[in-house]
Amino acid sequence: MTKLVYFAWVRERVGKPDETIDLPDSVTTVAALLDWQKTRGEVYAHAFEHASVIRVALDKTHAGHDAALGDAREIAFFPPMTGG
Amino acid sequence: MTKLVYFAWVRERVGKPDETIDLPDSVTTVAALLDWQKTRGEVYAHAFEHASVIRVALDKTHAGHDAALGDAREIAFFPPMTGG
Amino acid sequence: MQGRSVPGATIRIQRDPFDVPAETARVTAGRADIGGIVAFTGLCRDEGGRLRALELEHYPGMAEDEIGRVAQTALARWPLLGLTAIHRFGMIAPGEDIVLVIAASAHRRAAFEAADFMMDYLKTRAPFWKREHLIDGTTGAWVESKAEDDAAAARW
Amino acid sequence: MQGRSVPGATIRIQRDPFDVPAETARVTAGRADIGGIVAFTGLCRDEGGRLRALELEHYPGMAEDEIGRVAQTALARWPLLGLTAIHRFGMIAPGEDIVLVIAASAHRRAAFEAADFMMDYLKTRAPFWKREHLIDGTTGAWVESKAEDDAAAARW
Repeated sequence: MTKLVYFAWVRERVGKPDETIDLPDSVTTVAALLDWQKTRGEVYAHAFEHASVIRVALDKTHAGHDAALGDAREIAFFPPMTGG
Repeated sequence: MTKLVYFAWVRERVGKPDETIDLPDSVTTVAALLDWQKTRGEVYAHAFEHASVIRVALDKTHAGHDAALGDAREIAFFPPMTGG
Repeated sequence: MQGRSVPGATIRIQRDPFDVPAETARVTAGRADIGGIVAFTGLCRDEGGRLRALELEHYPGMAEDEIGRVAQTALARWPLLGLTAIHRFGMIAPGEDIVLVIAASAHRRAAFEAADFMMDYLKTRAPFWKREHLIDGTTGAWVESKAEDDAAAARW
Repeated sequence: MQGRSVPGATIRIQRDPFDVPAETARVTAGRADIGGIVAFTGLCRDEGGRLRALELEHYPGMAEDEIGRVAQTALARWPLLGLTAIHRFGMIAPGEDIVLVIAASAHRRAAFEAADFMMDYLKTRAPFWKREHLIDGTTGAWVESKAEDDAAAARW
């Protein structure tokens, strides 16, 4: 089981702050996970439509789209940061 | 009459904070004034020995050694600044 | 208030306002080897009177971790004698403080550079997102990230 | 305490300590268009315990004028919403403040650059001279100017 968490407009589009699911064995990279999210229905298709701008963190550490998921237990999806 | 003022080690070497004197008509630039100071006795010769490092201000405005004295009423001599 | 332990640094993510003089005093207390302190305070602008409040969402846990990583990089890069980073979340009214970075060193150059670096990296790496709430009662869009912030971070 | 009138800036040369929070509040009071404030404080170091006090000599009148000229340059170069420069003179003990520069702007880059610029120019152009008074009762030599300060000022 993997916890997926969403922030800002990604959270609003998905419609929930987090969910815990089983990822398919075939999904082993961040890029593959973003592609898979798009296949989970209209809501997800919309939320991940512009996947190239979505940032991902694996267990609270920034990860590039080419990164392997490894054994991450919490995967976060969010827009580029605008703090400070 | 022109007021000459001295600061930091220039003041200490000259032995007074200021003096008011008549400058010779031939002294029309900062460089000429620094040379002239050296001729005013041992104390001044020592104070202005390394004239190239001494900074000069004409009426409280920095001036290069090539500047004309113009009608400056107060001329200051001091080492490079070390405030801040 | 949540804290993160980075030796030599104070990192906090909090809803409440912070106290700049108290945070500065914490850095300088009991020492006389500091020659320069740079304190940067980021404030909420009213955007010409349009804005009622900024909403700051953050990723708890990761926000502390990420600012801590940025702080460790700064501590390794400059000879700092003190480093503080505090970032608020929640609803923030115009004129209120949002973020504080304090950097202290024996000499001013390190303090300036470290504070500047911290802010550039906070902007582009700390998981915070801003949304505008307007005077007219509407909620604006999420603030978009700026290319100039990425360019600023790339300087280092 | 002496003041100099530069519209948009507060310039003061004084013997007494200054109050950083009060000076910051003076800059921000009654406005909500400031996005970033950089406050630089320069302090007297104890030089590894050797130092009893720093003596700061200045050129009254010219000090205010020269800092005012530097402030006018900064105001012309960056879109500032507040600018403060306060420099102390006299005997200053280790741990005490010597100089304060505050720069405020809508965005952080202008505030950082203006404060950094002000300090570099204060160091090399404001007529102040430091002499060390040591714990052992002797008076040290006048502090020599540093080539790195001239190099820093030449960046701008």
